[in-house]
Parts: sequence; C-alpha cells; structure tokens
Amino acid sequence: MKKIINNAEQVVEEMLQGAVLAHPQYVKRVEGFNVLVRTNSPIVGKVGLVSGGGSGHEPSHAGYVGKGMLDGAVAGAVFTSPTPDQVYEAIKAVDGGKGVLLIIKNYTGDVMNFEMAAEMADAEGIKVAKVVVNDDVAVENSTWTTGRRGIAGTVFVHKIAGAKAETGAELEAVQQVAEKVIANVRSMGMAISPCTVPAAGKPSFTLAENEVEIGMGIHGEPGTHREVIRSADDTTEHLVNKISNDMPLTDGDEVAVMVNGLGGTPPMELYIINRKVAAMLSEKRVTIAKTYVGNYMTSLEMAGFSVTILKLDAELKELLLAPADTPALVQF
Amino acid sequence: MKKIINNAEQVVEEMLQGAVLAHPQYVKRVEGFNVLVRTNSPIVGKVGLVSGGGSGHEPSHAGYVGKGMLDGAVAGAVFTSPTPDQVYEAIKAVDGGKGVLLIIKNYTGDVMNFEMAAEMADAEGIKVAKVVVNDDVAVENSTWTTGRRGIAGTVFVHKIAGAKAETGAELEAVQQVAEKVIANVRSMGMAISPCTVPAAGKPSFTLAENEVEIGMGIHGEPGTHREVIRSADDTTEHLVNKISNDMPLTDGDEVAVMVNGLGGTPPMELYIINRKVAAMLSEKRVTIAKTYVGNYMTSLEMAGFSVTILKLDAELKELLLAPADTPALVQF
Amino acid sequence: MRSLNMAIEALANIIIANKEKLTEIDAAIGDADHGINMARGFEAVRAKVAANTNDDIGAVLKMVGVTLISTVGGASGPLYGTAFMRAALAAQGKKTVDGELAEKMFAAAIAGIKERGKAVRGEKTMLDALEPAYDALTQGLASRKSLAECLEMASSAALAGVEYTKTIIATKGRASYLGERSLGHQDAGATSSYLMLTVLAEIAQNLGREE
Amino acid sequence: MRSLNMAIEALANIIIANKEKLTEIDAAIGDADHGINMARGFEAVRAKVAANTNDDIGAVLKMVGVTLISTVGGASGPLYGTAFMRAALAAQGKKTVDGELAEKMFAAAIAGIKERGKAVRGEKTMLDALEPAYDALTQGLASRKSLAECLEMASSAALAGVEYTKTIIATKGRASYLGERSLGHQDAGATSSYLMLTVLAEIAQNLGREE
Ligand SMILES: Nc1ncnc2c1ncn2[C@@H]1O[C@H](COP(=O)(O)OP(=O)(O)O)[C@@H](O)[C@H]1O
Ligand SMILES: Nc1ncnc2c1ncn2[C@@H]1O[C@H](COP(=O)(O)OP(=O)(O)O)[C@@H](O)[C@H]1O
Ligand SMILES: [Mg+2]
Ligand SMILES: [Mg+2]
Ligand SMILES: [Mg+2]
Ligand SMILES: [Mg+2]
Repeated sequence: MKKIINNAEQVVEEMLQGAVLAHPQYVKRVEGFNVLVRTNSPIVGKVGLVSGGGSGHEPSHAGYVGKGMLDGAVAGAVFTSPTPDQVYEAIKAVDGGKGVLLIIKNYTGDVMNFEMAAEMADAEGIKVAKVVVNDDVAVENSTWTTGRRGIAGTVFVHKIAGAKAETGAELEAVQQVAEKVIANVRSMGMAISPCTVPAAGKPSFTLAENEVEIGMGIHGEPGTHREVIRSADDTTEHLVNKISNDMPLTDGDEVAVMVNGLGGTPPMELYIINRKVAAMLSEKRVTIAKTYVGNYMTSLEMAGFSVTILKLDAELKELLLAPADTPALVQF
Repeated sequence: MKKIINNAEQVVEEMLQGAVLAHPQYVKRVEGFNVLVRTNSPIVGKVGLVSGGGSGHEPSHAGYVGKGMLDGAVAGAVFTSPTPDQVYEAIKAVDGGKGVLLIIKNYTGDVMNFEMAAEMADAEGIKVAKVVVNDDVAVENSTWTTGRRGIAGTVFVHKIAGAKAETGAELEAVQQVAEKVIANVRSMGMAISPCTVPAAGKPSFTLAENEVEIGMGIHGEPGTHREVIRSADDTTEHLVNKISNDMPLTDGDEVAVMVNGLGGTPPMELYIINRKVAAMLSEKRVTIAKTYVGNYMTSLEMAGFSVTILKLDAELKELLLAPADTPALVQF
Repeated sequence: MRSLNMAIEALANIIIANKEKLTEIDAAIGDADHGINMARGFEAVRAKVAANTNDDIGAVLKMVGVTLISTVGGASGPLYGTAFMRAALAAQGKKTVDGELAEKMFAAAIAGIKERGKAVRGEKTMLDALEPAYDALTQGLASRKSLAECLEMASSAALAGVEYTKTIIATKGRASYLGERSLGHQDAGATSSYLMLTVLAEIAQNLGREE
Repeated sequence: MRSLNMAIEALANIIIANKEKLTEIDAAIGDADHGINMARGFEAVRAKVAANTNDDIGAVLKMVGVTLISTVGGASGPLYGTAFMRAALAAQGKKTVDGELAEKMFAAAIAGIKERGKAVRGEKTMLDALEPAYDALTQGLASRKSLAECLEMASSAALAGVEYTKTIIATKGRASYLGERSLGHQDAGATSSYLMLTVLAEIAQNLGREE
C-alpha cells in the first residue's frame, strides 16, 4: 500500500482537520465529532440538510456543505457508515427549528445508523425526515431485496434539495423534491484499478492487466462482471444503455449529466467519456441542461468512472441551475 | 497501459470535443485547431489571455477559460508543447484590439513555440506580450541555465492576470501583475506512482513498491531524488521547506495555498497534506487568505501532489479573491 | 466480576485477533472492512471493560452494546450493538448465567438483530450462524445438557451455518448486490458471530472445570 | 525529383522506425515523447512528399520545415523546423547538392537551431551531434573527399557526439532539470540528428554508386 498519509488509523481525523483548515469560510467542526457543518449553522428558518457515510468518497459529503447544498456532513471511518451518535450530533448542530432532512445512500449500514440517529433526534423533539438514494442500476432492484446502492447521483440530491431548502421551503417539500430527484436519477460505474482501504493495507480486489470491473460499487464491492478492457466509447455505451434501459430517455427529454471520476482517473479520460455520453444523448434527441465532469463521488484512489443521468422537469432544472457555494461545487 | 480511451492518437481531439460538449456555456472550439476560447471571444476592450502547453495537465489549461481567467487555451499533444500555428490561432481568436498576453510555462519547447507564434502575431500587427512561469523550486535556478519549470503556480497567474484583465487594464499592466505573481509564487511536487503517455504505452519511470520521486516534473521528468516513502507530514514538510528556503515566509506574511493533486491522488490525501501545510504556515505566523485543494495541474494519472505558495500583497489578494467563472474554477 | 470482565475481554480478543481474516472475507463479496469495524469496536470495549467494577451482567452488556453502536459503524455496528443491548435487558440485575438465562439473552439478541436489519435466516448474514446456534442451544438445554455442552453445540452449529452461507445467494447486506457472484463465499458477519460463540463455549467449559 | 522525394522519405522512415527507441531515450532524462513527436512530424512529411512534384530542393525543404514546425511541437519541433527552413533558404532554386551547397545548408541549419534554442555545443543537445558532424564535413571537403565520404565522416562524428552527450551534464532542454542525474544518459535530440545523418550518408553513397 502506497499512500500519502501519516497513519491509517488517523486518516479521517486528519482529513477533516485539513478540510476545515482549507475551507474555514465554508465549514466548521462540531467539536469532538466527525461532523462538519456550515460556519453559520444552525440557520433559523431553513430546513437543515445532513448527509454522510463512510469516508473515502471525498469531496462527498463535506465538500458539499455550504450555501445551496448541505448544512452538515458526517464522516464515518473509511467505507464504513458513521455511527448514530455522530449523525445525531450533525442533526442537532444544523436544526434551525424547521426540521432536518437526512440524505442517505442506500447501504444497510448507512440506513440503520442514520435511522437510529433519527430515532434519537425524534426523542429530543427534532423533526427529522429521510430520503434514501439508490441510483446505481448495476444492481438489479427486483431480485435483491436490499435494493440498489446509492452512488454519484447523491450529489444531485444534495444540489437540488439544497436549493429547495434555501428557498425557505418546509421539510416535507424539501423531502418531496429530493424524492423526485431520486426517482429520476440513475448511475452506473466501472473500475480499471482497485483501491486500498488504508486500515486494510491491501486492495479490496485485484484485476488482471487487461481486465476491468463493470458495475462495481464505490466501496470496492465487486460489480456485475469482469471483462477485458474495451474502448472508452464501448464501455460508456454499455453504462449509458444500462441507465436508459432502466429509465427510458426519449426525444425531448432534458437531463443533467455527471461524468464522475473515482479518484484515480484523470480529467482527460473523463472528457473522452463525456464525448460519448453527449453523443448518445444527442442521438436520442435528449437535451443536456448541464454537465458535471470531475471527481464528485470518489472511491479513494480507484481508477474508473461512473455516469449519472438525471431527468429534469422545470422544477428540478431550476433548482439544479440555482447558485451554490460550497468547497467542491460552486456555481453562479 | 490501462486507460479509458479509444485510441492513443486521438486522446487530445476527443478530450477537446468532450470538453466543449460538457461546457458549451463556457468554451467554443476554434474550428480546425486544438484551441478552446470563451464563447464570447474576442472581447472588445479587454486584454486577451492565452495559455496552453502539452495536454495531460487537465483541467489546465482549457478548464480555466472563462470569465475572470483565460480567454483561450491551446492544447498540444500529450506532454508536448503545441505548435506555433495553433498558438497563433488562439491569439487571433481572442484579440479584442487591446493585445494578448501569453502565459507560458517555462519549458524550452513551450517557450520556443509560443515565441514563434508571437512573432507571427506581431507580423500581423497584433500586440503580444508574454510571461514565463517558473515556480518549481525542485529545479535549481542558478546552476542550470534553462531555469526553473512552470507547474501548478501557473493557475495563480491565470487567476490573477485574468482578474486584472477583467478590470479593463492595459496589456502592460496585465503583464506586470502576472510578473508579480511569478515573482511571488513557488511550488514543489512529489510522485508515488508514474503516468503513462498514451502514445508511449508504458510508464515514463518506474518506482519500487516503497519508493517515491521527490521534485519530479509534471511531464514525468525525473525529480531531484528518490527515497523510501515517508509520512505525509514529513514529505509535506520537505516540500514546504524547500519553498520557504527559496522564498522566505515570515511573521505577518499573507499567502494563498494550493495543494494540487497530480491526477491519481484522491482528495482525502490532499486534505491530509493541507493539514500539515496549514500547520507549518501557522507556526511561521503566516496568514492564509485562500486555500485551493484539488486537481488543478495534473500529470495524467500520476499519483502525487504539489504544494504551491503565493505571497500576497493587497493587489494580488484582491485579484485572487475576485470572482471567476470557468469550467474548473468558480468563485463568487 | 473478574470472570465477567474476562469473558468480555475474551470476546474482544478473538475479534481483534481475527481482524485481518474477517476483513479478507468481507473483501471477497463486501467492502473489506468487517474486521476493521469490529476490531475498532472491540478495542473500545476492551478499554472500557478494563476499568469496569460492576458485576451486573446486564449493565456490562449494555455498556458493550452502547460502545459497539458508537464505534463500529457500518451494518455490523447497529446489529451487534442492538444484540448486546437486548441481551443486556434480559440479563438486567443478574450476576451469573444459567441455561435459561443464556437462552433468553440469545433469543433477545437475535430478535434485536432481526428487527434492526429486517433479515431472516437464509439471506447470507450473521443470522445464518446465530439462528442455528440458538436452535442447537435450546435443543441441548431441552435434553438437559450442561451449558458448556450446549454452547459447544451452538458453536458447532454456527460453524455449519458459516459453511452454509457459502452455498446461498446473499439477499441482504452488501453482498446482495452481487447476486450469484456471492456464491462460494462465506459471510463475514456469520463468521464473526461464530468466532464469538467459540469463545463463549470455551469460557463456559473453563468455568465448568473450575467449579 | 524522384531521388529528392526518396531522400526525404528515407529521413522520415528512419525517424518513424526509431520512434520507440527515441522515446525511450527521452524517458530516461526527459519526458518520453521525442520519438512520438518526431514520428508524428515525419509521418506528416512523408504524406506530403508522396504528392510532391517539385524538384526545387529549397522548396521541398521549406515544406519539410513548415510541416515539422506545425506538427512536431515540443522543443524539437521549432528546432528541426527552423533547421530545415534555413537549409531551404540556402538551397533555393537548386536541384542537386554538391559539397559546397551541402556545407552551406548544414551551416545555415545549425545557425538556425542556435538562434532559436540559444544553446551552444556542450549543453547536451542535438548540437552535440550536429556541430561535430559539420566540422567533420568541412574537414572532409577541405581534404577533397567525396560528398558521400564526407557525410560518412559527419555521421561518425555525430555518433561520437551522441556518445559524448552521455558524459556531460545537460544545461539546456528538459534534461537540464536533472543536474548530475543526467550523466550517463545520451541525449534524445542528438540521437535523432545522428540517425538523420546516417541516412544522408547512405543516400549520398547510393547516388555516388549510381552515377
Ligand atoms: N440486514 C442485515 N441483517 C443481518 N445481518 C446483516 C444485514 N446486513 C448485513 N449484515 C451482516 O453484516 C455484515 C457486514 O458487516 P460490515 O462489513 O461491518 O458492514 P458493511 O457491510 O456496512 O461494510 C455482513 O457480513 C452480514 O453478516
Ligand atoms: N535549447 C535547445 N537547443 C538545442 N536543442 C535542444 C534545446 N532544448 C532541447 N533540445 C533538444 O530537443 C530534444 C528534446 O526534444 P523533445 O523531446 O521532442 O521535446 P521536449 O523536450 O519539449 O519534450 C533534446 O533531446 C535536445 O536534443
Ligand atoms: Mg463498510
Ligand atoms: Mg515534451
Ligand atoms: Mg463491510
Ligand atoms: Mg521530450
């Protein structure tokens, strides 16, 4: 394992410290917890948005704490859901009296830990709602009862629910628009090289020199299958087809696109991928309202990417294009 | 070589197409050339800024084409300076009558090709000035007559000269402030794994499992030395010390910091590095006006990072903090 | 109190000793952190238990549960945490464990896991070690075997359960994303459950010998 | 015209054939692209020359220079491009090359490289192959050897120059960043210059034989 770290046990703590030192205008630490919240939290009269999960997906989620997106982010150990007490602290720190929405990626651990936190907050009289993001079409929904995983599409939930909350909307309305995003967002990824959880010390899977993993999860979970590496276009086509098989994309549809790097893949490759995504959408006469290309939901240093497509209606589009000012996503 | 590409010979062309498709609100292609310029170029009454160089450093430089930064970016083959005719096209496309500043990273090839382009523009009556960025302290200036290399500090030149040009300043004034940035910016990097030029097909260097390269260049040029991998803190300390030995940082100084990932290093590690950079600066009682953490000047999929420190005065600070709206750097 | 502390320590030790093995098992069809998660939790438990002077089994197990919930994370944190909390409730005020109490605690723990995780036997989770183990324990107790013998039977049944997980497709937890690709691999949580049961059996046997 | 085209093609062929070798040499102390750059340029040259019907050496060399400048990039593009452009100027209107013209063209090419690159001999660049080669050529011509013989001498001198670059520290180009670490490695540009000279010598010899 070759990493630029000090101590495998300290990576989350030191990363959080480094993030606060880098972005003091955006985030502050909830003392004693692995929780970052906006510098001006809690914001009275605004629904608070809390997300989080295992670390190793940076800039998710702390990178999206700021105006127009999240209010708080909870960082678990690497690839491990944060514990309920941590999530509960985040909820308390951002509740401005209008309630708190929890944005959870659909993993058993995340769901259970966030639910336990919600029960704790409930007991304290804080209004809490939750949404569970499950955008990864690599996983068959019908067959496996845990349901789909939440991956990069989560960032669109942050963006759009965050913009909605910023309008002063009620918790139910914010939750509703988040659900609408979830209903209309699909993703799928692939990896050409694995990542190593610092505390584990070795890669969570290994691939032959010419082999890639299709549909792997952002925690290094194995994917749907392995295959010999194909061209960027072929691979992209496979992923986009999986998405559009699940969520038909037709003439006149308008979408947002995210070509997400998993940590070890350089922008050059992401742009080559985006070229094919855009071409496929154009062929389907689907309009692209906005494209994001970069590292939004990583898997440590894994090399690979995911494609996310979000179908927009007028409301989603307006909220997607609304301003945001966070460490990792700024738009006018 | 494992890459998500279609054809090693087509990576630059396809990347540029992908970038234009991703960011049509920011950039357009100069037809027939590997040149991206702002959608509203040329801007009459504003000095035009052109940068560029070999490809493989994305988002440098096309990612910085937009309001408050560059007007045009020229993409050479991977790690190879663009040719004069390409640079000349960029100059012509962005000249709004007030002249054009060329921001060149200090490599023999870049300097010669941009100079030849400047001669061509000169011959056509376009006012052209140039600055050469040489921020990499890994290379000893005094001993080797080619001088230092230009690396991530170049992004600060784009940002600040770009903000200056946006004020309507004259070419000489924009050039002057760019020179001031260059005089006050220093960087140094290290790599834990190499990168592979697509057309070459194999890594430009190899490192043992426990070995790192200190001071390597962003084209995979060997660095000052190799050593057994040390802690993030120790490595960061070495780089920051090299910087501050060259450009003393003392009580009361104010700086901007960039912790730049080389393409294969995830945000988690960059934040751990930033923690140490900030601690060292705080120990020197140096104030940090703004910190950038992310992939700003990459070297394909190389894993590693560079630290850049820019000493600010009132003018530089104001221009650094001014708004920017580009594909890869947005700030309010 | 000494033997209570020693029992908790022994549980912690076996998990910590198997940190890498459990992580490797999780790597195959999960996300390579089960051993890390559990070891982190039981390190915390071990530290707390070292300072424990309470001999109320219920109180100590509650401490274990709360500690696991707030340190393990992932899926296993809430599940094992809830299991210990529920067992604690059943053992409130008790200073020794007999067969009846053991059965009650075990049943409560499993009920807690099922409530929290909404899984049933056969979904390739820790339940596939725990439920057969519980069945073996009740059978043993019904045929009037000693607690030590019963726990030995429970532990063997758990091991068989671990083996069984290799033959089924996961429908809960992270491995469920793999569909058929989860076949042939054993479940990490079932393995950690089995390991804890071996320790409990061993402790019961030692205590039996001492008496 | 046929032999002129063939000469240019032969130059292109040797560079393209050595694409990997030149790239590998550049990898050691540069950025692993010299062969790729030069091959890209000479592919373009080869394509253009295939359609050439002009027998003015100056015109054809100018086409080569312009093509290299607009396709090679990096340091070698402007340098070799300028070299061919300057040689072209010296050869304007000429249809054959004798010793005197060869000397003039070579001198002009080197002057162009030095102006553009601001380097001198001994800095571990292509000049360390080209200048000794030029000296050998002038010496040969002074002692009235045939152009073929002179180019053979020039090519040998260039090879010695390539060897010499292994013994010196680079102070120009990318390798200069390495300081002493550039010792022991040959210069990529010197190597490509040497390769081109071997082709010129061979062509002169073949032409000599034909005559
Ligand atoms: N719904 C569930 N019910 C019971 N046990 C579960 C459930 N989901 C997962 N598990 C158990 O948890 C184990 C994984 O724990 P761990 O690796 O620590 O968490 P995570 O899957 O979040 O990384 C699995 O091997 C399985 O035994
Ligand atoms: N200033 C200079 N003068 C003469 N030759 C030079 C100079 N700088 C570099 N070179 C030559 O150019 C070669 C490198 O060419 P190439 O690899 O194509 O360009 P780059 O260095 O831009 O990648 C070097 O090996 C050297 O011979
Ligand atoms: Mg996990
Ligand atoms: Mg180069
Ligand atoms: Mg796990
Ligand atoms: Mg080179």
